[in-house]
Formats: sequence, C-alpha cells, structure tokens
Amino acid sequence: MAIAREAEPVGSLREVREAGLDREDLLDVYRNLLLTRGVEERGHILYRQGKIPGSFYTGRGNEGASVAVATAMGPDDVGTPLHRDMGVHVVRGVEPWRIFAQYMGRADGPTRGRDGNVHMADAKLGLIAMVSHLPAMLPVAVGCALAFRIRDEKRVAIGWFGEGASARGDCHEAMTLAGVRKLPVVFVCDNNQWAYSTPSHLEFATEHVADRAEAYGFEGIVVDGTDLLAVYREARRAIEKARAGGGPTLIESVTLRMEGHAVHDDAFYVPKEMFEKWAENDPLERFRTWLRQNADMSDDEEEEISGVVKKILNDALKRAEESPLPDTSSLTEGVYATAEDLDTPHHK
Amino acid sequence: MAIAREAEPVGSLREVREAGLDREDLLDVYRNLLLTRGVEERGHILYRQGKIPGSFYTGRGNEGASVAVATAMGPDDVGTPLHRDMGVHVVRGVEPWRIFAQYMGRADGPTRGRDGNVHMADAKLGLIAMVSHLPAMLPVAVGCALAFRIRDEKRVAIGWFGEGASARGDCHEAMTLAGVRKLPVVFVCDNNQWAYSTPSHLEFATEHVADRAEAYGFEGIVVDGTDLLAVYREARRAIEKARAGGGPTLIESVTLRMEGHAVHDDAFYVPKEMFEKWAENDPLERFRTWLRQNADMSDDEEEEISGVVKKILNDALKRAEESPLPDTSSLTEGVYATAEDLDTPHHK
Amino acid sequence: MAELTYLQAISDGLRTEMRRDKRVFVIGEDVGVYGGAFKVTLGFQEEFGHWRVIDAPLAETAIVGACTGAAIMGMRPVAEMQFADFISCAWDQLVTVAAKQRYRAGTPVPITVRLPSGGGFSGGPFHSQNPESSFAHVPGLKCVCPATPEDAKGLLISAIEDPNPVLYFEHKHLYRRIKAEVPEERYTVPLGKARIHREGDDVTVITWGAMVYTAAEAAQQLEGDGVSVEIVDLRTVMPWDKVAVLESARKTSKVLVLHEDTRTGGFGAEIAATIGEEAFEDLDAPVKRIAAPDTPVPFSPPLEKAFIPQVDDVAAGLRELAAY
Amino acid sequence: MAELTYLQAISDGLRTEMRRDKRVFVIGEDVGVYGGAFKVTLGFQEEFGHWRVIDAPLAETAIVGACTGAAIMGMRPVAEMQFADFISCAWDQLVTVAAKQRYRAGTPVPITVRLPSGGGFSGGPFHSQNPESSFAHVPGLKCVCPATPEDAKGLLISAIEDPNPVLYFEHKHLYRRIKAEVPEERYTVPLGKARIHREGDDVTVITWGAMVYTAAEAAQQLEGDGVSVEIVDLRTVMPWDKVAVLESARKTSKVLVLHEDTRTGGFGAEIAATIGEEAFEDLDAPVKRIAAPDTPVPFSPPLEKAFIPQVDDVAAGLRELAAY
Ligand SMILES: Cc1ncc(C[n+]2csc(CCOP(=O)(O)OP(=O)(O)O)c2C)c(N)n1
Ligand SMILES: Cc1ncc(C[n+]2csc(CCOP(=O)(O)OP(=O)(O)O)c2C)c(N)n1
Ligand SMILES: [Mg+2]
Ligand SMILES: [Mg+2]
Repeated sequence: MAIAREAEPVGSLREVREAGLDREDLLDVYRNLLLTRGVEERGHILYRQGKIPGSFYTGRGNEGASVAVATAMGPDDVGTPLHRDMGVHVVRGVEPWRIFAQYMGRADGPTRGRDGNVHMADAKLGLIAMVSHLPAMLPVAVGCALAFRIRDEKRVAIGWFGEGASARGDCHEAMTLAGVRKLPVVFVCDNNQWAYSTPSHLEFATEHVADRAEAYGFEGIVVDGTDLLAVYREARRAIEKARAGGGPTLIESVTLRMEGHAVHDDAFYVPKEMFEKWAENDPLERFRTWLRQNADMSDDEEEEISGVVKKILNDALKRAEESPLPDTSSLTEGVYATAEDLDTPHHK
Repeated sequence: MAIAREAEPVGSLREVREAGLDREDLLDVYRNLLLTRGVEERGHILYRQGKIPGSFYTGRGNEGASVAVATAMGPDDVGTPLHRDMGVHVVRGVEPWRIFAQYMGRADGPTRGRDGNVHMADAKLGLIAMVSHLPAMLPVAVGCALAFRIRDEKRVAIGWFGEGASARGDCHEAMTLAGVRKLPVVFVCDNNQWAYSTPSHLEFATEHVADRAEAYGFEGIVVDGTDLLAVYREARRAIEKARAGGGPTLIESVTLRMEGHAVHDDAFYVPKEMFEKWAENDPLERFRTWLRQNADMSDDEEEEISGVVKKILNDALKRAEESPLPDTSSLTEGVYATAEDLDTPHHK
Repeated sequence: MAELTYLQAISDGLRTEMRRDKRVFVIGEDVGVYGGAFKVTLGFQEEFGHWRVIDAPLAETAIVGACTGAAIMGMRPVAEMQFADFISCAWDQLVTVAAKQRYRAGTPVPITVRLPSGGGFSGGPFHSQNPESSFAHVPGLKCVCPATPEDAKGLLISAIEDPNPVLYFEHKHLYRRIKAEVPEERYTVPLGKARIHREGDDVTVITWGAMVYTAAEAAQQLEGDGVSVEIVDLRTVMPWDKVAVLESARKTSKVLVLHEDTRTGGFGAEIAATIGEEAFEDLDAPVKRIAAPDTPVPFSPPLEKAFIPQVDDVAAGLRELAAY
Repeated sequence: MAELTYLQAISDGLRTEMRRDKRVFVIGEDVGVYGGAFKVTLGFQEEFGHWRVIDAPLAETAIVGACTGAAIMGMRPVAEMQFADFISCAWDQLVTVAAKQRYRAGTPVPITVRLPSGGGFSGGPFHSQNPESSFAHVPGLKCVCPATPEDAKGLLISAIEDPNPVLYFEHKHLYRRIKAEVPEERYTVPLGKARIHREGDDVTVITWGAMVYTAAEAAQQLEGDGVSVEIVDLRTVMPWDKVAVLESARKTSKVLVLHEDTRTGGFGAEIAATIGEEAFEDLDAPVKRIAAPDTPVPFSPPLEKAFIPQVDDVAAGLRELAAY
C-alpha cells in the first residue's frame, strides 16, 4: 500500500496549458529533450573514440523527467542536479560545447578540467555542481532553501537524488531539517529502479521512496518519469506550493535506467524483459507522439527542430575539440577562494 | 494522525502473567526499579559532593521503561543502552559499586576510568558501551542482529535512541539496513520530549517518531513510558517477533525528562506545568501502586525490598570509594587489542 | 577596551559581525533558546530573531550541508558544533563538498564552523578532542585556533569574512579562565599570521590554543635556568605561518613543537618536518615534539592529566633542548 | 605458485580466509551479484551464499557500523567501500566507535575495511584519493597499503585476522598492472613490518602503495648517475616500521619520503619528523618530502599527471639529495 499519492498521466493540451505551458513552450521542451539525449549520445561516441578520459555516465530513460523538472523551475530557483539529470543543465542553458569540453577534460568545461562527467554546474544559471558522494547535495539544496527563507525570498531549491542514495543519512537529515522548518525545497527522486547493480528492495523496504515523505511531515508523490508532462505538472505544483510557503514535497519519478550504470557496465543483472517493457515507454518517443497527437506538431516543425539540434551538437563538438587541455601551471590555483570570488550573482 | 499503533495500558495481574512475568518476577522488577533510581540519586549526591569529575546525567522519568525493556530481553540478547537507560545495566546485572566507580573515574569501573558517566557496559552481560555521538550505536546494534541472522541464532539486539537523535543519519541508515534485511533488532526510542533544550517539533515533523517505522518497512508502536508493564509487554512482543524471524519493530516510549539535560542544566525552557503533569506519572510510584493494588505487595515486602536496595547502595558506595584511581602507568595500554582479547564470550 | 573572558570575546565577535552584516546567521543545536551549550549565543535569539539564530535538529550533516547551500546563496553562515568532537558527523560534508567546491566548480563556500574543543575538565573521550590536525590536511579548509581573547574576537570576524570554509576551534579550557582587554570596536586578525607570544633567544616553542599558556608557564620556569624561550602562537593552523616559524627557528636554532592533539600524524609533524626540511642547516638540535600520547582522551583526572601535556613536561623538553 | 595480478591476489586472500573461517563475511555495495565494482568478489556469492556476501544498501555508515556490531558478536566482517573516497561517509563510525571501543570499554572490534584507492586513470576528485593519512592519525585504527601481489594477499589475511579495525587500502592503479608469483596456500604478512624493495647505499626512499614502483623506476634512472638508492616499502602505514626506517636512514644518511596523498599534514610529515627527531645526528641532508600538491585530485590527464608524483619528480629529488 503506497502512502504517497500516485499522479495521473497527462492528457490534453488544455490540461497542459493550465499547467503553464503553451504550444511554443512545448516545442522548446521538445528541443531541449532532443538536445539532452543528443548530448549524451554524442558523449558516448566521444567516449568510444577514446576522447573522454575516465568513465562515462548517461541518464538514458531519464531525459524527460530531468527536462520536465527544470522546465517547471522559475528563473531564480536553484538546484543540485545529479548524474542522470543532463536535462537540467540543458534547460537552464548550459552551452552544449561546454559540456563536451567538460567530458573531455578541456580548459573550457565548467570545471576547467578539474572534474569530469556531469560533475559540473554553472552557478550563474542557478545550479550547484554535484559531488560524487550521494546524496550529499541534498543538505546543500536544503541550505539554499534556508537562505531563501531567512531572506524571505520567493525562491525554491530543487534537490535531486537516486532511489539508491535514499538509503544514506544525508537524505534523512536533509528531509528532517526541511520538514521541521517547512523550507521551500522540492526533493526529486530519480527512481530508475537500480543503484548500480542493486535493486530497490535492497535499498528500501517500502514500495516507493515517496512513501517516506509523510515521515518527514510533507507530501510524497509518485509519478511516471517517462511521462514528461505529468512530471512537469507535479514539479510545477510542488515548486509553486513551496514558493507559497507550503513547505517541501518529495516527488518520486519512476523510470528505468536504460543503460548500464556507466559505460563499462553491460547491466547483465537487469532482466531483459524489464528493458523491453520500458523501451516501449521511451520518454522522448512518448513526448514526440503526444506532441503530434495533441499539439499538431507537423513534419516540418519536427524536422526543423531536429535540424537545429543537430547543428548545435555538431558545432558544439567542434568547438569543444578546439578547447585546449588545461595548462598544468594552473594546477594549484584556486584551492582557496579570494574575496573577489564572492562577487557572484548568488552572493550579492 | 499517528501511523504507529498506540499501545494500551496494562491492567490486571493475569494479563501480566500472560506477558511472561509471575509475582516473583514483578517483585524483582520492583527491586531493579528502586535500584536504578537509587543509583542515579546516589550518583547525584556524589556529584554534589565533588566526587564525580566532569558532568553527570540521569534518566529520571525513564527508569520504568529502561527496566521494562531489559526485563523483556532474553539472556542471550544484546543491546546498546544510552545515557537515560541505567535500568538496562541494573537489570542485566552490572554491580552497582562498579557503576559508582565508573562515575568517579576509578580503576574498577567498567571502563577503568577511561570513560565517564553511563559510557560503559559489561560485554559479558550482552551490553555494548555507548559512545557520546548519538545515535551511532544504532548501526552497531543492527550489526549484532546481522551476526545473529548470518549464524541463524535465535537472538535479538536492542538499540536505544532518543527522539532528538532520531534526526541523525545513523538512525536512518540503521533502520534502512534492518528493514531491507528483516534483521532481529528492536529499536527503542526514549522519547522524553526534549533533546537538551530542543523540543520535538524542531527535531521531527511527525507526531511520533514511531510514525516513521512504516517508512522502513516495519511496525511502529507508541507506548506510555511511565507504564512499566505496558512497555514490558510491547518490548517482549517485539523481541519475540524479531526472534521468530518477523524483523524489526520500533517502539517509542514516551516520558518526560524529569531533570535537566545534565546536572548543570535547570531546564528553564521546560514549561513548569509539563513537569507537574508528568510528576503525577512517576514510573516508580505508578508501578509501586500497581503492585499494591494488583499483586498484593505488602508493607513488609515493600520494606524488605527497600532495605535490600539501600544496603546494596550503601555497600556499593563504600566499595566504589575504596577503588583506587587508575594508575597513570596504564595510560597508553590497550589502544589496540591483542589476539587474546578476542577470547570473550561473544567472540567464540 | 573592556576586560572580557575568551568566551565573551567570541560572543562579542559574533554579535559584532551579526549586527554589521545581515547575511551572517547562526545555526546549531540549542543555540537559540538555550544560548548554546556554553552560552556563547546567549541572548542572540532575542536580538536577531529565530531565523538568524536557528535551533537545528540533532543533525550535524544537515547543519554543515545547509550552511554550504546557504553560503552559496550568499549568506555567511556560522555553525556551532555542541562539542568539536561531533564534527566527525559532518566530516563528509566538509571534506567532500565544502572543501572542494571552489577548486572544482569555482564556487566559494564561505562558512564558519565553531568548534568548542580541548580537554582539561574530565570531558572524556568524546568531549575533549582537538581535531584540527585532521582538517588541516584537507586542501580547501582553513583551521583557526585562537589562544587569547583579543585573537578570539578578531579571528572569528576574519573567519566569517573569509570566503572559504573555516573551522574555528575555540578551546573550552580557556573559555572562562582567560581574561584580557579586548577592543570594543570591530577589528580583524588576519588568518595565517602567527603571533610572538613571548620573545626569547635560546629555544623556540611553536604551539597554539591552550598550550600557549602551558608553554608560557614552562618558559617562566626556564628563566630560572637562564634559558630564554621564544613562544610562537600559530593562531591559525591552516594556513600556518611558515615564515614566522622558520624565522624563529633560525633565530634560536632549537625548536619544540607542542600540541594537545595526539602525537602521531598530528599537525606538529608537518611543522617539524618543514623546519627539518627548510631550516636544516640552522638547527642545533633535533626538532622535538611534545603532544598527547596516541590514545583516546581519558576521563579520570589522573589519566587526563597524564594525557594532556603539562607544564613540567614542556619544561623538561625545553631543558633537554637547551642542553643539547 | 601461480602468477596473479594484484587484484587477483586480493580476491585469493579473501577467498582463502572465507573458506578457512566461517566468521568472515563480506558486505558492501554491489559486492554480491555484481562481484564488486572492481570484481574482487566475483563468484563469491555463488560460493558463500548471500548471507556471507551481502549486497548492502548505499549506506556507508550502516555498513561500517554493522560490521562493528557483528565483529563484537564474534564475526570477522570485511566491508568493501566502492571507492576509498566514500569512506568519508563512515568517518564517524570508524573514529568514534570502532577506533575507541577497545581502549574505553575493552571491547575489540576486529573489522577490515577494503578501500580501492589512488589515482592515475582520470577518476577525478572523488575516485582517486588516498585517505590513509587521515586515519593513521586516529589511535586505534590500523592502515595497510600493500604494493605487491604477495603482500596484497598476506596483508589482507593479517588484516582480517587482526583483532582491531584495519583499513586496507588497495591501490586501483596496481589492480591489473602488477602481476607476480603468489603462493597458493594461506600465509600472513605481519602488520607493522616494512620490506626493503630495493637495497642501496646512498639515498633512502620511504614510500608505500603505487609509489613503490615510481620510486623503483626513479632509482633505476639514478643507477646511471652512480647513485645507489634504497627503497623501503612501508607496507603498513599504521603501525609503521620505525625501526626499519631509522635503520635505512642511518645507513644512507639521506632520506626522501614519497607519497601519493597530498603533502601538508600527510603521513610523510610524521615519518620525516620522526627521522629528524631520532636520527638527527645521522643525517647528511634534510629529509625531503615528495607528495601530491595540496589540491583535490584533478580529472583532466595533464593536470592529474602534474598532481601525482612522477618518476622524473622523484629522480630529480633523489639527485638533489645525492648532491647535497
Ligand atoms: C556515498 C556514496 N557511496 C557510493 C557511491 C558509488 N556509487 C555511484 S552511483 C551508485 C549507485 C547510485 O544509485 P542511485 O542513487 O539509485 O542513482 P542512479 O545511479 O541509479 O541514478 C553508487 C553506489 C557514491 N557515489 N556515493
Ligand atoms: C552527534 C551528536 N551531536 C550532539 C550531541 C550532544 N548532545 C548530547 S545529548 C543531546 C540531546 C539528545 O537528545 P535525545 O536524543 O532526545 O536524548 P535525551 O538526552 O533527551 O535522552 C545532544 C545534542 C551528541 N551527543 N551527539
Ligand atoms: Mg537508481
Ligand atoms: Mg530526548
């Protein structure tokens, strides 16, 4: 018996309009969705070409949910996206060439080659770079919300986490603090059913992670993470609730991690039928079909968007490959911040 | 709305017999209860006499609950009692003189003067010494249960924690692991309504800590911690359930911390009426009255037991004061264990 | 100037900064209604309200992590650990998130964590530790260890103002024992600059925190022997003032490094190793370390006394060096 | 004898001990079905069942804390961290509970924590660290850092057998790169005994883990210059073999301490300080340290290469010492 509310799928264009997206917005969302998948697919190719050092992770299957939540955020809202949330970076406006530069350890990546993978963020866009340690960014997201509360600003923080990482103490402490102080934060659980090779029933003993929300004094919602519009609606609702002083919400977005944990992992432990079943619910395909059926997206429109995305990606790859590797003379710079560093948009 | 089950008070002698205690046992329980309070009252005097270095903590108000849970434990069960659980040490058979020696930092205390207060335990009696860091002993208790499960032993581990400490990650991780593996562990929350000066509503956002149990896949029970027999019944039930393979239970025993956090704290922040109200439910007085009304405890019996307890305490104080301070030559001994140290009852 | 205890100077520094800068807020267990376990923030909630003096849940990871988030949003959080020992529960947030964010992502994390630390009153293994060495090893963190009331105030203001995560170790044994004149106005004491607590010519003691006073008493003893002892109070362990240390080492050619934390792998090793490496030709004796032995901090008074370096231990070490 | 990689030797040691001693069990993230992130426990769950090879929740505090409890109940738990870096999430359980329980309460805590550590493959700031120095400072913990397949097996068995909490740092960069003959039977290599990796007369290198090979290549280079380098592989950083180190220091009179962890407050400082203190009269040059600079471990190959001490850096350091 789930304690959390199970969200309905989204139906008509009208419903979506009510939730705040007009047709133009929807085509933008589609573009971001394509771009998100494209960035990761191209990244994968780069990896196979030996151009990406270290390992390589993607959020395949989670593109819709990550794009949806980011689309629901307000311009001054902030968030701490994780390794399956490329869509958040894309929607907030990180330039794809900088993501490729990041992947390849180049000087123009957001971390200037100091960190790899999706361990990056552009603070100017309201994002905070994740650390590997999961889910250590949740207390940080709660701290952002605390700052908003102290200053009485109508801003919201979003903290992402995986269903596996929900087992860690950081998750509990973050939700506890957010709950007792009714802070404007939305917790988004990317429940892709596997934590590396570990299935959910070894990570938590309830049916849903969102069933826990009540234990922290706020609402839990389970939503189909392949249904972009349903995720958008729930995220929007939760964000506006938080903005209005209604406190935190825990949204659990259920998907399947459609690839291995990282590029080296063939996911032999995931039953084949599971992949087959979830492949039928590809979030991109699902949203595309919805747009054609409900928003009359035409062949021309579709082609134009794909064309634009392809061009962005091609240009981005080229520009990223032109970015130099970091100069070793920079190695020891900036371990400590200087007073001038505080002159960022957030610190004002 | 509480999700946890609220336990009924205990009524008749017959009911108690069914729960496993005969009249003899009940008089023993009374003796242990008197002894528990006596140890702490005498400790308090010692402190005021300047004989106890550092600080001094008591579990006033929690004597009944701690005695009850320990009484419900089987001889091979183990536990990690905390700073309000003196009753556990007393019931398991720690000699009071050693407790006084511990308080005073003498060589014959269970920690030989290396630690103070209730930071002690006798491993031979199935207890593990607490650390200050709360609730770091919960994962340890779960580990005991894990060992029992691996070896297929019908033993149970009890992990105590305060309602304040329930906010920490250790609590969450311990319960998560116990829940997914259905380990034979009983979590006992001493909810005395204050964590130092912090009231519960700033520690957790539900009505009861036990409301969280469901989030970990097991049952939560709220019991009046001043009702020794009700706590006993619930603890017994939970322990036997765990022993039978039924997995963990979270018992929340509600009391009021009847003194300051420690001896230096006058608890000005606790409303006076709260103390007055809870003083009416003193667990010792309540159990004594019950014994007189339901088990025909006579004046003679009562006097005899008080006499025995008084003598134990007097002798204990004397013996403890005779115990020497530790020799400084022992300072650096035993930071590391030797192979022989593993020759303890538990390690066999 | 008013005479303040070390503890009052800390309160004063914190209050000064909170009055001056609305971005500064305090969060910790029992810091509000109760005024903190040691009453450093007594009366603060009345003055600044309960959103700037926040009674946190018993959750150190949440406290430090939330400070990090709030700092990135432009606040200047000051977290209080009830005892320094409990910072172990926020270790990951400090070393993984706060310490590395600037280097990796360019995001500064200006947080201050106040840590009542040190022994000397039978606090036992979990209320007496001096964990500064562990943090000083982590690139990205700063560690401040004031010894005097004046430094306590000035260094706290610097810590809050500093754009990095700063651990501010306040020694509990100095709280009420040490009193001195402290300027009433706002002032800062720079991080990374040592202070010559006492000038001398024959032997140098490098130390910080409560041990400054132990060293001073020992130096007094040595005066009788005609040995002149210089005491360098590091004030901040990270960054540490290598220049001042090497200068004094070169002047006296004999150095004792003294700290209350345990010996092996303690920060004294870094100082001794650096002196050995950079002032090798100037040394007339081996750099000697005096520190607590490698055990947990014991509770019982005689054990604790044997554990914490005492004046006589230091005096003996100084004599040995003087005679070398 | 069979030729095994360093990684296979670890598996072999663990399997050997699990076959011999029913009390030994393994717990960690993905150690069961998946065989661990590095496949050290591949096939273990089939052989030992899922109650002796336990796929844990993503919860390092629970993993280490549960090991402590199980150990006190007589088991011999072996925890695997997926990467050494994640041990920061169990810091409190190790330093507060496991490390101090024997001293305080007389209760031994015989647990082993396996920590795949070290850099060299663009793992970035959170998959490359060498956190042994932090733990070596905590009384009550032991730290093992094998360099060879033979030691990897023998030291792992010793760690499991040891009645104390032992952190076993296995260097990921050696996993598949280093192969050697390893005895098939069970054997132990004692904790606390260094190994002379290479004998020499002119300069000593004290090091451990992957740096042993870096030192060896540098020593090779120095042969051309007619400088004979002795390499002491510490094998265990805590306890560390002071006797062997001082002996070699006295023999060559010139010492280089080398480690992959960052410099300031790294364990090299302890070694250098001790040599400076106890072999002062025997030294013909300052004890030199070479270590990573004080930054997080950078991801991009050129930065990482500049971060991790390289053969040429070590050779240059050795030349400098030889010429002193
Ligand atoms: C504290 C911590 N321990 C271990 C890891 C190693 N690790 C990386 S991802 C992962 C699985 C995460 O699962 P989940 O939270 O479900 O996120 P997903 O990768 O499935 O999106 C693990 C164990 C980590 N990153 N952090
Ligand atoms: C991790 C940690 N942080 C802070 C403390 C300091 N401290 C000691 S007791 C206490 C309050 C504990 O409250 P609760 O868990 O309700 O137990 P109670 O003392 O009320 O029985 C605090 C904050 C501690 N012991 N451990
Ligand atoms: Mg997952
Ligand atoms: Mg309480």
